[in-house]
Amino acid sequence: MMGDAMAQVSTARKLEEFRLPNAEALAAYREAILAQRDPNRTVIIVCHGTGCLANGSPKVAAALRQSIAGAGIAAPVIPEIKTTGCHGFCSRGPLVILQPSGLFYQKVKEKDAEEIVQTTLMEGRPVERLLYVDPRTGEPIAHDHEIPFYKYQQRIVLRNIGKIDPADISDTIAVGGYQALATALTGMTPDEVIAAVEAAGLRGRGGAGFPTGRKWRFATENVRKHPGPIYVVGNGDEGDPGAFMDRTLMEGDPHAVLEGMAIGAYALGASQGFIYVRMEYPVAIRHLSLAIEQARALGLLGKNILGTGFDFDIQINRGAGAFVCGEETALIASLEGRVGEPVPRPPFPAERGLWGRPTIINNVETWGNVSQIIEKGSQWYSDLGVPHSTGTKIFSLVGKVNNVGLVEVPMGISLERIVDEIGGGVPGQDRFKAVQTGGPSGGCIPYKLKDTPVDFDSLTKVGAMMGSGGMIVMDQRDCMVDVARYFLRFLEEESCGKCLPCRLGLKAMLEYLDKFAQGQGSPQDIEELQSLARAVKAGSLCALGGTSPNPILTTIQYFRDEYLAHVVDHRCPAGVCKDLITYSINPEICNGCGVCARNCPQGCISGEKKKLHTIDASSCIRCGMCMDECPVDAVMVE
Amino acid sequence: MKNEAKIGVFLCECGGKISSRIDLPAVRELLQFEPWAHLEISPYPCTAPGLEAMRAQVQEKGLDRILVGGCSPRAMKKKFAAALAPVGIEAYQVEMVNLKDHVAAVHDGAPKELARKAAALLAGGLAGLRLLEPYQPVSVPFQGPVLITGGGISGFAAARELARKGMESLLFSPAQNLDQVLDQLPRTFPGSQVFSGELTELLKEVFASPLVKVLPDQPVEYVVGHVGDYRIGLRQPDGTETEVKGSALILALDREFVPGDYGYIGGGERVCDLLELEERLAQGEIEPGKVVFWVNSAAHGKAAQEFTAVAAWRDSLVLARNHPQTKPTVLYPANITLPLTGADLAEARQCGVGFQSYAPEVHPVVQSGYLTYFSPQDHLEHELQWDNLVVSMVPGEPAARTQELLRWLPVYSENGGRLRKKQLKLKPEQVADETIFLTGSASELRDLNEVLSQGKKAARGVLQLREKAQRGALVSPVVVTIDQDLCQGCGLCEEICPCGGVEHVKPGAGPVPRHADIHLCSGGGTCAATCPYEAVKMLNNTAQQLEARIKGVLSRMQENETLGLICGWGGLGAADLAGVKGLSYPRGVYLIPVNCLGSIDPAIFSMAFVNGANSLLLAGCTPTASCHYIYGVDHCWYRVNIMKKLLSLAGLERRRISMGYLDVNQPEAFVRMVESHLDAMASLAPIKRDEKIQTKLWAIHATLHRPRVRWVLGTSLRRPAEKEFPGEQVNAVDADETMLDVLREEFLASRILRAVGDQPLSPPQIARSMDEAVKNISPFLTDMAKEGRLTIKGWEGGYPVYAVGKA
Amino acid sequence: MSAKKAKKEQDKGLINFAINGQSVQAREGWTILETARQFGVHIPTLCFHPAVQPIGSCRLCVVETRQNGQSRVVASCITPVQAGVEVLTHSEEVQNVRRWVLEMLLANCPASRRIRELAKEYGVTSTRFRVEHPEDACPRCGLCVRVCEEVVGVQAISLGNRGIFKEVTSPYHQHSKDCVSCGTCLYVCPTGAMEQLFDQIRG
Amino acid sequence: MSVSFGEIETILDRFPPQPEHLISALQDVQAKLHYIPQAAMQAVCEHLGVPLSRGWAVATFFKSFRLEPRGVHGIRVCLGTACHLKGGARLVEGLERELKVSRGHTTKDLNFDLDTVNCLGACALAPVVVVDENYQPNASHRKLRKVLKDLTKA
Repeated sequence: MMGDAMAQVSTARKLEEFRLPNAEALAAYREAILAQRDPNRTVIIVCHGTGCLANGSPKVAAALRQSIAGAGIAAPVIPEIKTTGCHGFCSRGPLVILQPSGLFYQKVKEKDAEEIVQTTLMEGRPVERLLYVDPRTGEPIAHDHEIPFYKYQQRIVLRNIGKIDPADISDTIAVGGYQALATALTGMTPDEVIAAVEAAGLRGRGGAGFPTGRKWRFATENVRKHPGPIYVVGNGDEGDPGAFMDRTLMEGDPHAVLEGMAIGAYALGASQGFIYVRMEYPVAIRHLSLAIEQARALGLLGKNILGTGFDFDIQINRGAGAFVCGEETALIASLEGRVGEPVPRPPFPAERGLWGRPTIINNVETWGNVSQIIEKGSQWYSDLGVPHSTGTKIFSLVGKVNNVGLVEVPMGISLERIVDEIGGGVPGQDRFKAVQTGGPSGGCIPYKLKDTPVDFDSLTKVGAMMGSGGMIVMDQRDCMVDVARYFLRFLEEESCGKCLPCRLGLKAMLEYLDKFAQGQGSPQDIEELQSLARAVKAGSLCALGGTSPNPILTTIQYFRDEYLAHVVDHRCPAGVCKDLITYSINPEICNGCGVCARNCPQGCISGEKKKLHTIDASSCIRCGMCMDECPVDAVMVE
Repeated sequence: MKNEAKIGVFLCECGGKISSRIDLPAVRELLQFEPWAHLEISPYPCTAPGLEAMRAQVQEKGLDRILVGGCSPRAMKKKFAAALAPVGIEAYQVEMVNLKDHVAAVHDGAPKELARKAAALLAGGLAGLRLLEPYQPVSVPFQGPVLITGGGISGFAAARELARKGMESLLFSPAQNLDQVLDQLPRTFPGSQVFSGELTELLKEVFASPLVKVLPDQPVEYVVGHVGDYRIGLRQPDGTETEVKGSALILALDREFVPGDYGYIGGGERVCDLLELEERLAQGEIEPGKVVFWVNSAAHGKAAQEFTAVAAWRDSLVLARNHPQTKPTVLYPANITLPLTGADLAEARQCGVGFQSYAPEVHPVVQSGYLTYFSPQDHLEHELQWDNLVVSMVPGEPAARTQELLRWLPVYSENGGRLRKKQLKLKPEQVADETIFLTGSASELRDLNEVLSQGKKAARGVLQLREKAQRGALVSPVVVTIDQDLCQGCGLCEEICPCGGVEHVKPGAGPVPRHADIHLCSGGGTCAATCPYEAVKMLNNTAQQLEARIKGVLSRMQENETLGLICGWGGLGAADLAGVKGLSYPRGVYLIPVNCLGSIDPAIFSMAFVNGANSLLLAGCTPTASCHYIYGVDHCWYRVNIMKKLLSLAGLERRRISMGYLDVNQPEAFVRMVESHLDAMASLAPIKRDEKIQTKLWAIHATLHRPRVRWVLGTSLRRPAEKEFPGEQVNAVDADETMLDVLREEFLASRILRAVGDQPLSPPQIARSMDEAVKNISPFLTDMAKEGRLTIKGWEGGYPVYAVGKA
Repeated sequence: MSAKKAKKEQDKGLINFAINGQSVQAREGWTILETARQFGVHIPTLCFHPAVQPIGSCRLCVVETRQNGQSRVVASCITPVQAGVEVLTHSEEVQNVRRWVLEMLLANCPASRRIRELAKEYGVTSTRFRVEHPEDACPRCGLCVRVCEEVVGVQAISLGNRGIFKEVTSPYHQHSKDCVSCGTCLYVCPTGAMEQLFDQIRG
Repeated sequence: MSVSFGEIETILDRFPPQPEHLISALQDVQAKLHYIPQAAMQAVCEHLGVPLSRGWAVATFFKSFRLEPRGVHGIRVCLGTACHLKGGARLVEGLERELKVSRGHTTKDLNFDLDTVNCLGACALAPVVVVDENYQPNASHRKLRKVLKDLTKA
């Protein structure tokens, strides 16, 4: 699956032969690769993102290879099978796409391979039953670019993902990878690069949205004041539950991150970079390592890059399981091999970071934007999105939404369009109840604010935040008290425990929420909780604590009535909070199959075969097993 | 640092914590005639503003000593030292008096009253500081090979590491080649075949290395010298003695495993122990049939059982792989923890190795072919069928060879045979770098892996020493000097030193002047307090400084008040904590901390009484168990008792000096101690300072300076509790009678000398001045005349007239 | 004192700002807390001890700083002075943080007399939160750990685990081989909690 | 345990003796031994020149480190937001009952580790459970019970 050249490179001992001596050589190399490739040759792309992998895409790829071999197609037109990173449309995996036509098959199984080969490759007809069907119109849609999920997206950072084989640098080069680096190294001064990033208005994609260019400028000034080394860091410690943009990027197009970092390093005068990857992302680590190895081999990393005398290398550090290490000072601590506890800022890392030296930490998605800015220019970039929030942003659209997956949209697009047009709306319901953005310390935006433009400032205005780009859609069956509780429990688990407002505050706030979830407490308690939340916000040492009250504050702000329902009427409208609900079996639906009875850990479900079963509420522990297992959804909760 | 002291005094208000209780301006008044060059009251001398001011004063007034009246030096001294280093003040030039915890926080009373006490303590500090002498750490040369002795396997790991880093070593080993080492390994590390592969690599490298010389380990005659220059005397087979020189010592000592007593087990030759099994394995002669490993011999402790369990596990793996028909099973007691992972278990399962735990409450029983055990899982008795039963080995005692070697080193063997390095619990700045490295399973039963990495670690330690020496940074923190002219080479100091801080001399070298091993010395100071000839001197907390400090405080104390000498660990810790906790006690006790009570010369006690003390209170760590210098507090205990004896000889109450023990975590106990001592003193009238009493006190003081007294004292410092004593040492209580006689004689002698000191006197006159009966003293007079301590100036009325002699 | 002030005025490099309206002068590198104390302004602390580096973990020393319209709540023990800034040591915002922290401490360090006294000073006499460990007195401020590392230099103890499970222990909860039982941790412990832990830590 | 002197050495030799490599070194040791025995921890700390107390602090602070022996099979239940909304919590509770072990621990027979993880980034498959690196998309009690049975049989 790797180009011949690469096959040698990654195994080559004397790498010098493959090093690209200068920018021209890079261009020539690209030409060579493209020349090898026949544009009309059918390429069967099998998505190998985690979603599709888990759904067995490797088997599909293997099966396709077999059937093709079996079909005995004539030599020149043998379709190439390419395994790529995540296409984003995870809920429909495994995905198989035929290029150049763009024919799009979803939920492909091993056994479908034969038919795809016969029908599509031999007879040139699409396999109808594998096509995506628009849930609204009921019409099948043949090509990916026609599918609403993709149609309304604008893929800048994700542009290559799904097209290239991340394990093969020649693929990346073929689509123009490292051109921007060459441009920067040969045609721009470091200062011009920084100026370009500033002019593009790029803001950090990690959450806070600090202007990247300004940060870089600040760092270079500090280096001028105190000469010495400076470091660049790619923050791939994507900890937010329900967010997987960074993982997809690192898995699907690792070179985009490396190139961005190299450009940044050139602008900042850094010669050493680090990428801090969450250890829950083994594939990302594998692909990044491979990419670094291959880039080194081609002399796109390491000493004297492209013969310009610029040295830069990157080392991968695996996170060890601490959400707080997404916070830059904590990340630095763990890069230095210490406990990942944040330290107060100022001094900011750009002033005093790794080993006391200026350090630029940007989210990997931010780095992913850099090469595009250099390639297409600041103007082009700043035209995307809205003023103050330029460019695009990747969101992981998950939860109660039809098209779960990864979407990249221009900033400023409205919440509703993302959920309804791209996400295809909420299954079984006409509207979402709330959308939670910004990860655990973000906020819940209610339906009535559906027109909120999704950009840094607007989201902050409504009490939520951009965060790293998690976007969790919730419907009527989701309890806001429970959601707030979930996020706080998460944060309590992840709090480093250094400062008291965070360590004790989270525990204390949870005490309130637990009370509410049990139907206890009083409206007065809600006020107290808000006051406590303010104290935690103001008093905490780092951003984790400082933003931890957001889930509470926003849910109280927009769903106070739901809180009151818990504490005053002692009921959970969404039917989630264990102590306030009862399970029962709907006599109309129950077919007496007895699955529930067999699965009930309490053995408190009775009923004869083929007859109505009933739940003995007195000994029910509300574990929900029966509801999860009931084949006909006869178990009700209220 | 110039000779005439320029002391800066900084009094801390501690944001009111001190200034609200102590009238600091009044303190300034009270101290106005003391020898300070600058005195200042500051809200917080310890914060940035205060430190800045301090530095400014040092530079402006050229201060060369700093006295801070604030809180505890244990917490704060380092910060002051660090802040003052830029202006040339070193740590030893900074002294602190804890006004907060020893006065402000613990006493109620008018701020003016507390000011008086504060002033007294500060005056003491000033007096001590004045006698401060410049202190230059000595850097130690370091060359020559590393001496690796003891014959333990870790020695090879050490040798390899050293060789790799280009450092020579002499490795003394019973095994002279690779095979010998591997043959002997099972005795010390049963179940280690698994490693033999890479161990072979290691050994090959060592035997091949030109930098490692492997020598037969001959019996050790002596080990002398110090880091950078050790010399080991070896007795050769032909009786001759050779000496090898080296820069550092690595003791690689492993513990041999010996067959446990399994005579009581039936089964005859089909029962064997691990060692035999491994021999058979080596020969490959394994009888067919089920093999059961039984981890028994609980008597030798869990560590040993776990060790053998792992060994059994490894052997069973080897067995199962090479002889599948043996279907080995390991039967281990349920109360030990097997350090195995799921992966290990999976591996064992694959090889078909069985694991079974038995409840140790019921001892398994061996019958022919069957082993009955009680299962903790189902509480049933089960039977394991066996054709070959393998039982544990047990750790043996350290070899006689080892004991011989240890005589010369600060290493001792605990009961149970485990070797321990004399570990003094001291702060890093008080101890120099480790220079004698003890590795191997002899100190702690360890897995071969760990022992090997221990060896490597030891080698690293040595390499660090070398590297430090090259930088000239190999220096000793605390230094005692031995005056070569005064030293008679009696060796008392060597005997009583807790840290091997006095160099050994070769056997039969005779009474040659001793040298301090400045590197091992950690400043316990009991040697200085003991030396009969007062040849040993501590730098920078000399007896003179303490004396001056005590005088300084005493001069400002009142008659009903008592002087408290507390050790820098238990005593001071408890006293400080009393302040932190805001406990309160009467202010009649004036605390002067010393590093260890063992460092207080007995003559200091008498000096205190001569200079007006009416009582002394000593508080140290709880004896032996928690004394940071092991026996320091015990040594002090007997010196205190000598003082008691002398007091009673002088007709004074023994309880005027009392000793107590405290743990650092016992502030309440400290308060009770002070209260009860002060109560007792309240019932005593102050010593009436007339001619007679003063003379007697002087005599006591003189007595305690007598080499004879100090020698007897120095040989009987040990607590009755102890069993064995080094060298000349004897049990204090056994020596008690002799001690008392010696004291009586010397006390009387001192009084006589004092009497004839001013003008020659005849026996009756002497007797009268001492109001003793003539017959009691005349025998002494003649003896002393013989010894030459008295001379006969002439005759008067048939009586000789004595004067002080030359001797 | 006044002489010293005068001398300071002469020197250059003075930073002027205000604490509770009172104008104060400081030098580069002083913290707000140090300056406040120098000028006799009281700010409560728990995890601060002059012997070691401040880490700003207890947040009792928080103050409100106002500068060109922006208001921030910062820990005064770690925040360097800044010219022209207006520092409020007892504003409503600040008090709200302190009171809640103290109330939570009452629930989490119920065994500490000194915490109770401190809380009383700020009118916090009872807690609304669950008391899980009545014997616990440790606020996990890490002073003991810092003093063991920075002053004693042995690093016998550390803050193990994290978040709500954070604890001061020796490695593996075994007696520490490094501990020299000097008791300096006892001396700096602001709540007396170390008195309970001490024996299990030292060998 | 079965890992020998040399193997630990080779791991450590990868790292220059500087404290900054503590985490990486521990990760590699754990990759080899599945957990970090005290002896190995000591070796690492000594090699890198960090005090044991710091090694211990780091190993207990970061959740990926295990100080007790690991089981044969690892079960990781995702509790990311998406999985939470789709009943991930109920799955863990179910497994806890099933295996009679609380999350973050290993069963008595050293057969299974039960861990939870905050989002595997496989939200489309929610609720997701990973058994020995195999993803179980849209996991349910019944599916999991079957998986466990197969594993115990093997």
